[in-house]
Amino acid sequence: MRIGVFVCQCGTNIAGTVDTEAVARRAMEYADVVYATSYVYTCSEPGQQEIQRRIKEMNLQGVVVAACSPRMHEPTFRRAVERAGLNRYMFEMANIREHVSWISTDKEANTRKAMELVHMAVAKLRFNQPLFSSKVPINKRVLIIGAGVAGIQAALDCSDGGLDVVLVEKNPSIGGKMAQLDKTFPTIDCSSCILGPKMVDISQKENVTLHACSEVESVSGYVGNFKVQIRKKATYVNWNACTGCGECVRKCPSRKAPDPFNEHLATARAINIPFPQAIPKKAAINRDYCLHFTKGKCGVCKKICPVNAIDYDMQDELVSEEVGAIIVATGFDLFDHSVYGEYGGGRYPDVISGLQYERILSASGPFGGHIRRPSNGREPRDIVFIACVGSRDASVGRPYCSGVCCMYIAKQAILTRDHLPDSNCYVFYMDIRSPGKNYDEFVRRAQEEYGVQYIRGRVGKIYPRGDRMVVQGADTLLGIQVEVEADLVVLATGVEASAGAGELAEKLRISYDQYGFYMESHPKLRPVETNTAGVFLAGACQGPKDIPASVAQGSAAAAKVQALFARDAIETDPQVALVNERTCVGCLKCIMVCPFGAIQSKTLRDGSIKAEVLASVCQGCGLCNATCPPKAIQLQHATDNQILAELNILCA
Amino acid sequence: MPVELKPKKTTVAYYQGCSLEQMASEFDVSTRVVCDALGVELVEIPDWSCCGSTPAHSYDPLLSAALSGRNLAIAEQQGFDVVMTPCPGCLKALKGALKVFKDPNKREAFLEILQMPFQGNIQAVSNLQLYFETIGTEAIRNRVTKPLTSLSIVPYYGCLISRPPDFMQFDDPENPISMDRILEALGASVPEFPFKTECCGATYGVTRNEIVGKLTGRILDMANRVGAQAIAVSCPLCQQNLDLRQAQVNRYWRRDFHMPVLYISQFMGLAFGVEPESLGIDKLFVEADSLLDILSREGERDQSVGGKMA
Amino acid sequence: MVIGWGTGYDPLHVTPVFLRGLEDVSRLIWNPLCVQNLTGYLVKGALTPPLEEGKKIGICVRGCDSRSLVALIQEKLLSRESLHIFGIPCRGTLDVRRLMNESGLSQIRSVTIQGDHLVVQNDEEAHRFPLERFLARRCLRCRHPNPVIYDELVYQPITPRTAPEDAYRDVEAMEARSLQERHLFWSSELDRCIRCYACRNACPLCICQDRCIAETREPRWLTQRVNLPEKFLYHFIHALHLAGRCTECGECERVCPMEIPVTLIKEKLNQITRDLLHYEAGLDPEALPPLLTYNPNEAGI
Amino acid sequence: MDQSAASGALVDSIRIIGFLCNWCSYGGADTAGVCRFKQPTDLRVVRVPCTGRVDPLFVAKPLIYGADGVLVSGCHPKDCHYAVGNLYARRRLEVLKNFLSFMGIDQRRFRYTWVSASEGQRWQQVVSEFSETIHAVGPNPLARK
Repeated sequence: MRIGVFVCQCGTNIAGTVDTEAVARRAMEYADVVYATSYVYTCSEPGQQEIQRRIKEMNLQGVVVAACSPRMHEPTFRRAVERAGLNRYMFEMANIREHVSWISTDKEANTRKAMELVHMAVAKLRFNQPLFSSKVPINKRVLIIGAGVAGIQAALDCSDGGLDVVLVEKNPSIGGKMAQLDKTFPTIDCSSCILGPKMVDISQKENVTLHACSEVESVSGYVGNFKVQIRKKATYVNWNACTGCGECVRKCPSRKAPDPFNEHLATARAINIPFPQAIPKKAAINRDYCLHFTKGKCGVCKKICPVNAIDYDMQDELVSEEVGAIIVATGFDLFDHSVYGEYGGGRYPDVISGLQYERILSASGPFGGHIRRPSNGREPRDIVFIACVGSRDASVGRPYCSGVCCMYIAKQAILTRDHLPDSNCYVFYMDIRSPGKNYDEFVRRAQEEYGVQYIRGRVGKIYPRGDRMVVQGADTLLGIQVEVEADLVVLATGVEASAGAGELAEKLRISYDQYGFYMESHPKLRPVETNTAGVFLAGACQGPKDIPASVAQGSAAAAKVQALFARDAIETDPQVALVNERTCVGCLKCIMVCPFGAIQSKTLRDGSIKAEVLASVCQGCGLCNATCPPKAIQLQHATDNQILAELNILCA
Repeated sequence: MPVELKPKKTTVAYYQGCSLEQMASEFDVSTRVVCDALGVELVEIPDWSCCGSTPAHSYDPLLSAALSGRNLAIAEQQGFDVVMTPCPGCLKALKGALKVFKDPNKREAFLEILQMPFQGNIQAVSNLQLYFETIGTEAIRNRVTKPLTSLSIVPYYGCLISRPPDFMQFDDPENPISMDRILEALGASVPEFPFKTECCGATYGVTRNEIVGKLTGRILDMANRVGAQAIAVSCPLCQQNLDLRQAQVNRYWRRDFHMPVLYISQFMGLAFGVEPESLGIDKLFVEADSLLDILSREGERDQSVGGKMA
Repeated sequence: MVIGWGTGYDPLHVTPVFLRGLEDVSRLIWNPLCVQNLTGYLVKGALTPPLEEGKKIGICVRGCDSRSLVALIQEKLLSRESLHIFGIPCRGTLDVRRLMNESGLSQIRSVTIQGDHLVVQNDEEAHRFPLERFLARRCLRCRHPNPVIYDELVYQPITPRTAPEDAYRDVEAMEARSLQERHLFWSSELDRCIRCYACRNACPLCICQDRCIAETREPRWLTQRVNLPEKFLYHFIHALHLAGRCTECGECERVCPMEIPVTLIKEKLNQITRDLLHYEAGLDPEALPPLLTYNPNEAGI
Repeated sequence: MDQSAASGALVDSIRIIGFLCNWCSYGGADTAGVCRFKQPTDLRVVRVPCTGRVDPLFVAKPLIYGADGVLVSGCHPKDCHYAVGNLYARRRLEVLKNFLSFMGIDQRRFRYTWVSASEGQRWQQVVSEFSETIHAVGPNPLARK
């Protein structure tokens, strides 16, 4: 094999701490290397042209680029060598930037290490084989998990692009957290007025299949052809019949069911429609509170339902859907502030979360939009907002900024002053974080126009005095301790990953960080992709986000899906397992371990049994290769011989 | 009278420390009485020395740790695996010594100063930890003969009993409840008390007593507001600031607090039917006569109806 | 067909026999010289022709051999239905090499076990030896003298000579040595290896045979170079391929012409799988070998 | 740079081989590089798709042939890109770890761990600690025979 080696200087990123010239000179000594050079920016257009020129000029059969991480530029260089007529797999990369030049300043040691890494890449390349993709047709349907504003936006964009959309929402209605909000910053427009039409659109699109009260049970398959099982939870109401008239809700005698939509500030009936604008507007029974289920009597709803939709015998139902791509938009949950013992640990009814206050402000909320204290229903006069509750606090395991609280407190303070002009609003904050369009101006308005008093400092304690709450904290600008007596304390509770995010990630085989937020493929350049092909992210499931950012990501993910679906078939990754029938002994241990069911057995004409890989199902993990005793099954492009060649450079 | 249920006999090493020898001797006396009643044998560490608290600690932390280490080593030699101390300051020092011993970077220097064999197979616990975790409120309840039914008592924990949380590893750092539960087991009513862990001013008592006046005043005021008739404490310094300095506080705030501040063990002793004199209650600055009156009236009424203990 | 043991070229050497009809039955023998684990023949082709539909193959197994059968059934390399198993509770078999070298006897006519003694009859007289003296090492630490799977049990079950806690005493003795000593021990032992592959060929679970990666070039794990690392790696391959599968029948050690204690290596791996994964190979036909499965909530790893 | 010094280095320095799964730990090592977290230079990385691809023999072979240390790192359990590859690896590598010293190979020369793509700092820590361990254990006596 004739091999060319290109050692990238990456400006001074590599050349600063690695003698790239020496690495190139040394490479000339390695077996099969016929050309080696060092180049300033190998990934640049001229850099790539240089590779292509040398391939033709020197008749190269394989290329090694020593540069940055292959996770960064392997696809770039593969395309480059392909343009020069080589098979894209006749290429190897040595990572001498992230793994060498950036982690040590010892130029001599770095240079040695770079040489060895290049040598390993050359040694591996000598065993490379041209590999060829095959094409599999794409099922042009998309599954969107989660129907908050990000999922809704993604669904509408995909639907507008003519794609069939399967939208799964775990709650009885779509809308997500945004549906619970009263107004939105920085424009103070009504949340349900701008979200409502989008929700209605979803229900009217013919190519959108909505599964509410449903969760993803399992996912199999791969990009272009996923198989998804969806569990439709029993609502005990036949939604095909239910008209959402609400007669059953009004007559239901069980009034103590929890009301999550109102953040438990109120109670609901055992049969309920979560809110007036719900989509789908259908009733569902809470089994734990329904007298029919708990006491075995009642049946009022069944008697009065004009369309006979009540079905007490309903069971969960499993639905199968086949799709070609998946958008995950499962949103976030609110930090549980009861871990803050100093704020009462959830014991004081007048110390509430930001979302609870949102419900209080909302006209569809528990107090009809009148601001009242949950403890006694009276109007509050002094209201204190506390920022960063469950954000930027490593002691509760939430060191990150939730990004939205500074803004929503400003909004809520403005609305409070608007509703109750005689009220006093105080905000305890650490820093104001308002880097959006018109955001900082908005916070300023709260301070200057609405007279909200901002106190820079943390609150150390909240305790009751009489029927009021005393908020005791520091004013770090004045350098004094302050106490504010308040009728209502609103905690700007932060954003955390939604419950069950980890479980879903495992079903989808995508990564999540230590807080449960899903990992994007690249933090800057691939913000809505995941490392699992065909699975995309939108909204706060990837990290705290406000509405504009969630909507933007919903659209971005939809665009990614449409780009994927613009082709009729996708090329499969040829880096899959392959069986050498001559050495396969038919023990079939590979079948036992394959996580994807990608291997099957077949009987040859002579009666011998052999394993066979379904290339389109194989994901290329190599577990079978590691398991196979005679090593008859080999993962292409990571074969035993290739790995052994690398090891032999280091110790032969 | 209920059947006397003595829990299984437990024996622990006892480190009383300097405060309980002198100023807080009633804490010592009542702790011994209560432990005896609960079937816990306290064995005073022979030839115990200073725990190395504040003054020693601020001069040389390692020497200070070795001082506590000496007491632990003696107890370990005697075959104990638990040493109990009622004083939170001593507890902090003893636990600190164990932490130093367990730190591989410090162990050698520590043992070098100690010059005694020490395995570190001993743990230090507070009196509350012993009552609450080892003995349990149920056993305490079973031991009560004169329930404090008509008393409303708030517990004041101060800063050290449950904090820093990782170090003390006992109770909730912001809303501790061990004394609450013990008081309830004694029959008292325990109102919600927001200032359980507020600062009492601690050692500023000597140098800047207006700070103590201000801070302790807030605590007394809150106790008053929530309707407490007495405060229960488990720290000599808390007791001193709330009790000894109550007159000062009254001058500072121009108030007239008269709030008896008893050690938790004194309340336990009373409920177990021990005579107040044997619990050192006469040593209080703010006299507890009013409490004792209430209790004795209660006792008479109980007897007149034939006792209501089940 | 039934596979069993028969008289070999002399009374000390028993040989496998393949009975094809009733007339062959008289060739069957059973004594402490019946040392071979016959189960390998069931999976290693050559001698056993493919079965006709509905027919069964009979096989004589001792306790240890029966565990090999279980392991093969677990891995679906054999089907239980195709077998008729004659189980033989076994008091132990001899280390023939040791008997010949150390007893000083020649012209041996027969060997029998009487209680805890071995009676060796030669031309002149009967000699009695303590059983321990000439039993194979595998038999001295035997925990499963009785077949764990059979259709017919030929004799009465007997009590194992080794308690479970003593099962790995040889391993433990080796571990009492220092790392350095172990290194020297294996270096000198394995340096004797001539890579004849007899250990592999005798192993009923070494199913690769001539496709073994010790010999293939594709992939090329080993070269033909004769040096210590190559020998080490060969024995690592053999042992790791048996991790969680080896039933400790001891054939590898018995057949080693260089008398290298190769079973000991597998015993260590079995001790690890027992302690770590709570698994003993060759007992439960329904179980899955632990390295061919996983447990998300593994404790202690 | 003097070439003889460079080639001489192959003989003299400590050599640690790292098998890193492409999805998590290789990314974690990249993250550490991007963050410029300083690390020892002893490690040579072999990129594999999954720790499940790492046959324990890939670990044993370098140790037999004289590498001073082998580090395997993958996705955290339950977070494997291939669902369960690392769970198989965990069992197989743990068995190997317990086996090495029986054969006279210091088991401190082998470590397996889990580092996600976001854990650059953890990667730095893992590499530094392991390198420190290997330096303390010293060169592999099996080397250069």
